[in-house]
Amino acid sequence: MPDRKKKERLPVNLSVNLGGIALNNPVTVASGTFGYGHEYEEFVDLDRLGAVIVKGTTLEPRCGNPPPRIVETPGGMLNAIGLENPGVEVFINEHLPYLQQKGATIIVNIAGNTVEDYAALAGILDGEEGIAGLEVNISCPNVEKGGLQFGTDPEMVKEVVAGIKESTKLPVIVKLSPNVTDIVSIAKAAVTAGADALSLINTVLGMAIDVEGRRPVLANIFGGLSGPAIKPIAVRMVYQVAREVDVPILGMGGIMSHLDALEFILAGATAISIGTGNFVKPDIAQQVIRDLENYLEEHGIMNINELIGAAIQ
Amino acid sequence: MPDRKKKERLPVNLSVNLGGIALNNPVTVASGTFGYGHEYEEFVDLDRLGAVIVKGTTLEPRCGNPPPRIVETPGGMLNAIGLENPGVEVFINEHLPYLQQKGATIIVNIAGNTVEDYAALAGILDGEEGIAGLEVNISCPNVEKGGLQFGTDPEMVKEVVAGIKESTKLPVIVKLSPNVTDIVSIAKAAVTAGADALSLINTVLGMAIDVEGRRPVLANIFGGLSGPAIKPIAVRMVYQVAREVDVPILGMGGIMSHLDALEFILAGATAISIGTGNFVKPDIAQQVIRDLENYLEEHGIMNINELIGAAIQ
Amino acid sequence: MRKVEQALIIRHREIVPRYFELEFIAPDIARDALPGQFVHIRVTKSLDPLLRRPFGIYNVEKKIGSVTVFYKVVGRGTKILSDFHTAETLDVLGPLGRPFSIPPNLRRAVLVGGGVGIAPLVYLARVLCERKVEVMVLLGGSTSGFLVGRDILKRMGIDHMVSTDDGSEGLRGRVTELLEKIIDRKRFDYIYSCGPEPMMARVTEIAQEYGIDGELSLEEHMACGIGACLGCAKEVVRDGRRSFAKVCTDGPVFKIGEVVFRA
Amino acid sequence: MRKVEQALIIRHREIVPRYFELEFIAPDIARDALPGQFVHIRVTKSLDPLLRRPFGIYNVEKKIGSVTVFYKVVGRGTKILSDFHTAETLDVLGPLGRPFSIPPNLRRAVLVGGGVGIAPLVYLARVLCERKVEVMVLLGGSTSGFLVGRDILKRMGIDHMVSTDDGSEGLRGRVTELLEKIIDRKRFDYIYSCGPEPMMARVTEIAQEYGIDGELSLEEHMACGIGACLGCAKEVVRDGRRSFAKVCTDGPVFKIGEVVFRA
Ligand SMILES: Cc1cc2nc3c(=O)[nH]c(=O)nc-3n(C[C@H](O)[C@H](O)[C@H](O)COP(=O)(O)OP(=O)(O)OC[C@H]3O[C@@H](n4cnc5c(N)ncnc54)[C@H](O)[C@@H]3O)c2cc1C
Ligand SMILES: Cc1cc2nc3c(=O)[nH]c(=O)nc-3n(C[C@H](O)[C@H](O)[C@H](O)COP(=O)(O)OP(=O)(O)OC[C@H]3O[C@@H](n4cnc5c(N)ncnc54)[C@H](O)[C@@H]3O)c2cc1C
Ligand SMILES: Cc1cc2nc3c(=O)[nH]c(=O)nc-3n(C[C@H](O)[C@H](O)[C@H](O)COP(=O)(O)O)c2cc1C
Ligand SMILES: Cc1cc2nc3c(=O)[nH]c(=O)nc-3n(C[C@H](O)[C@H](O)[C@H](O)COP(=O)(O)O)c2cc1C
Ligand code: FES
Ligand code: FES
Repeated sequence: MPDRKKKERLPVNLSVNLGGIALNNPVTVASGTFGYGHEYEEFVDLDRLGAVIVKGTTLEPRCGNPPPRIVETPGGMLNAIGLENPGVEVFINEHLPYLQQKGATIIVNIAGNTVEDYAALAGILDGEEGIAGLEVNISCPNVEKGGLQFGTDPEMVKEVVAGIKESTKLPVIVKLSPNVTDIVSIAKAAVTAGADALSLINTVLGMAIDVEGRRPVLANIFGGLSGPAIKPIAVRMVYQVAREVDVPILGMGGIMSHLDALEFILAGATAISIGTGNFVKPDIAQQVIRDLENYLEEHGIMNINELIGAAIQ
Repeated sequence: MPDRKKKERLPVNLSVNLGGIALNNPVTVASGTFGYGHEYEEFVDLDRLGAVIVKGTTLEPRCGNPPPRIVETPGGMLNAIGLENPGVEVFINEHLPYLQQKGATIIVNIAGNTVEDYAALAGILDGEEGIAGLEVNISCPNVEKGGLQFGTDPEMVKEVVAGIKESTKLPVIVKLSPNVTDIVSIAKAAVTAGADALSLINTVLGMAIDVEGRRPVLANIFGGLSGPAIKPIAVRMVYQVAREVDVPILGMGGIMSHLDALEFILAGATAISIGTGNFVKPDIAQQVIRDLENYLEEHGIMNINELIGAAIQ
Repeated sequence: MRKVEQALIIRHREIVPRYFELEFIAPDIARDALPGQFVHIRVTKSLDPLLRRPFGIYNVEKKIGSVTVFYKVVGRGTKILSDFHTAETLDVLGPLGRPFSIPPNLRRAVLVGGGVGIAPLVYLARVLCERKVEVMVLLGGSTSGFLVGRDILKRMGIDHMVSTDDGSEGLRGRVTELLEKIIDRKRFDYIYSCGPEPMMARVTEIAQEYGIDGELSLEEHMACGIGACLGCAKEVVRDGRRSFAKVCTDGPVFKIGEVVFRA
Repeated sequence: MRKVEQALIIRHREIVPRYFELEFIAPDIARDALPGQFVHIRVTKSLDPLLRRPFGIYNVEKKIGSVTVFYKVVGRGTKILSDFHTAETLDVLGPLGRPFSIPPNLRRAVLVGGGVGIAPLVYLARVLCERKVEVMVLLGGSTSGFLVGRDILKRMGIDHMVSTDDGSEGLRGRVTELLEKIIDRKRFDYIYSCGPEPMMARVTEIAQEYGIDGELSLEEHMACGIGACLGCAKEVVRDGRRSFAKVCTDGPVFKIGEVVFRA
């Protein structure tokens, strides 16, 4: 159709490199909020996403915490899922093939109770095709054993990360807990031990009370706070860490729009994850990619890498 | 008027004791959000409040941080006021008399750069009439010197509190920072050093980026997050600390209604403070008192003390 | 196929105080919706309240592509929803969840509902009738005015009986007592139920006593509604083993006997 | 006295795209409001957006107890505000802030406004006229349609001149050029100004060059609006010393020369 002139647009470059993982664009979906991808197939083209980060995976199946597991809070929500998952074997056999077939860039989020668990998981996944990298959850506040400890003590962080690095050649992204006094020292410990990238933030420990019932709402008492409410905390931590470490950062916490994504990128994130936002708008990830692209075009920015950390003073 | 029968209501008892400070009711207004009281005189009867906690006061006047000092965030706001205040002398001469004359229960919030500053402030205020107690801000994240350090290190907390206790006979409430890995250890340190009560939480460290300007919104880069967004974090910390220490707790963080206040009380707070809520509804404190009273009546609870910590499991 | 639609509201009425009937145009959802499924509605563009709210599908008019829900105002989200006007649009995700199954040889079904729980049974009753199944709907409510769905059942000519807590209409007492009263005579093949958990627990006992199969529709707080967050877990027994099922995708409809009720 | 009023909206019109005139009944605020003061409006009952939004007072009808504001949709809060309908109520706090002062012997005043900054000058012009002060209002806008307040000034018979960036009406150029053009001839006693900071910086220069006193109305992000949070600090020079003033209670009106403008 020669009379339908397409507006001349210079192509903008959205691709980024997250510690050795090449992403088409910086928009990924956060672990635990996107299932294994197929849950969103009507809403998002999985191969269009920067990456799909799958639900936290453990060596053995876990049945998770008793209900109630979630509760809405102002501008956010608390969850205490308790790492329910079918275990790494079922993941590899039943969920991985689907994601591979869809052409998704796959990052597997792993969690364990011991240093050995993590190393074993990394070793098992190292052999699998189609996995672009690992995201290591050392910060899940909902598991009683391990979890919290790893993420809050620099020495433990080093041990876990070193163990994983020895067991895999895959790029390793270490996901940090925000529930610490000094996020920078934890970040540095992870990098010293060989982390190829850092992911922050995981959920903030919180709780809600059922006033009429006079008891905690969640069966687990405590849960992890996510959503827009935590965005200022997350942006702050990305900024603090980006100033001090050299590895790329995967930023997340309350992203609901491309402007939120840009806040993280300007604060120093190389890529971002959308979590709770997927629950509110199941097609949000693809929308954010489109909006980012438009934003860059309108502002004459040819390459998104120009913006990474541009707000750091 | 004999034909206008008043509905027979049993009087409910709202009075509580906050570490030696007798409060008519558990509803106080948070430091830094209520000025010196006179700002709200059209909206609230100051003598009806549990207490008025005045703006953070230092030995010398402070001019505070350059603007912009505040920015709205989802369900909350960031502030970096930088402890602007006219100093303790001006406070005593110009602001204290007004509060005394209004019959307010007065708690003075103090902040310093050194252990000696705090002790000196406590000593100066010890001599003044009409002051019911001190709230010690060891957690202001907006002051470069001191501030953050005190609130995050148990040993420093002990030193500061011990110094204050030696200088005053007034009840001392120590206000804790939420920006720590282990709030309970900080709380215990304060109690060991003689704290009569604990106040939690102060604001959570956060930041926002001006996307178009590609720089932090706040001139100070970082600010303190307050408002409903942080309520789940605050309730969690009150609950964790209430389980482990014996002194009463002044709970705050995002309270916008009597139901929010009850969440804190059920989680273990003896009294609560309303902060950011005052900006949204200048008459909120008095409304919360009325609503609490009605709630207790409707639920047949004769004494609010029955509810303190009732949700702790 | 599940879709997000910007649905135009064409009817929104307060039937009795705090009970609303809401009809909107959502052609894709209407086309695929089956009885027992639900829609997940975003009630505001604001970030507070943040999450969608789930509501069972009360009726569908395939010809005009409309979906109707029937809801009770119980909190902030439903209050905000009730303030929407005709001609405004609503962000609706659906149809979601496992529908009621209709056994191939089903002849006589009884539908037992309490309060707003009746909502999904109304659409089920209609579909069953269209499939020539003999249907009896038992409705329980607090008082005469609050018998959800009775008018629409009357209009569709579907058999129903009622109970009220205050005896203002029908049997004075619980809807499960009504079920016990008639179950012997009627020889139902299948029981469907939706309502408060104690009611469904009692329906389960009765069904098991009489050896009748059936299905229940459950509620649990939800975030995603599409099986991704694992937030809506409910304990179920399958093959004799206890596990957590997702109410949003494994349910909301479960087989009688699968669901673990706590006293 | 400052009050929180639940104000009934009696008029709400989009004058030109994104520019709205909003009139509401708030008798207590209307009674006490002085030119230069502002109202602080809560645009939602939701917790997001959380804070009130400040708007200068554009007009007051004391007889009916109404207050009018004139605003431009620039972000989320003003967008939500623009969706309110006549007959709905709005939570309004006011009147707030230090008003414009009117020097006792004032004879000839010039009011220099740009964009929506003109809003508070309209009410000031009206009050000055009522006090028999000779008033000249200089209005600057991007283009002919966007000259805020011109219609109301015409209606009230208040002298005014305009400039537009595109020359579609009046002088082509900045409103400060208009001021420079006429200031020599007119012998004004006092200058009032409100608008973008670069404009007010230039007004300051001109005023100082001609040795004329005057006042400016500033903006800063606000939380409380009543002097309690210290969030709205602006650098000022008083008695030769720099310090922070509160825009909400020390301002929004400041003396020309007090305000520190940054290039
Ligand atoms: C599959 C399903 C179908 C439903 N169908 C209907 C229906 O047809 N009609 C109807 O009136 N109600 C129905 N409900 C219940 C309805 O979703 C809740 O009443 C509604 O979400 C309450 O929201 P709120 O903001 O007014 O209440 P709030 O109590 O303020 O809500 C706070 C949070 O609790 C959740 N919540 C509150 N009550 C329930 C509940 N009973 N079940 C699940 N989550 C809840 C809300 O979604 C929200 O996340 C259904 C629930 C589910 C799970
Ligand atoms: C004393 C005073 C009088 C004002 N009078 C008028 C008026 O008559 N007409 C008019 O159109 N506008 C006026 N403004 C500006 C108006 O308050 C802002 O345009 C409005 O708050 C923007 O809100 P938003 O949510 O749409 O924008 P957003 O950008 O989404 O707002 C985000 C935050 O920034 C704040 N903000 C944004 N712009 C400004 C600004 N220029 N000044 C202060 N805070 C801002 C908001 O209040 C909010 O806290 C006045 C401001 C002040 C301080
Ligand atoms: C329901 C839910 C489940 C989650 N599960 C995991 C998980 O298994 N592993 C993990 O590392 N993070 C998990 N997270 C944390 C998210 O990946 C993300 O770090 C966090 O929610 C902040 O992003 P958001 O505010 O965009 O949701 C979970 C979050 C939610 C809400
Ligand atoms: C603008 C502002 C100023 C504050 N100033 C102080 C202060 O001077 N001293 C202090 O201890 N806390 C200060 N705070 C913290 C509050 O007292 C309170 O701990 C915090 O805001 C959480 O409560 P909220 O969510 O109800 O606001 C300030 C908070 C705000 C928003
Ligand atoms: S609501 Fe998310 S899995 Fe069911
Ligand atoms: S806005 Fe709070 S002091 Fe000015």
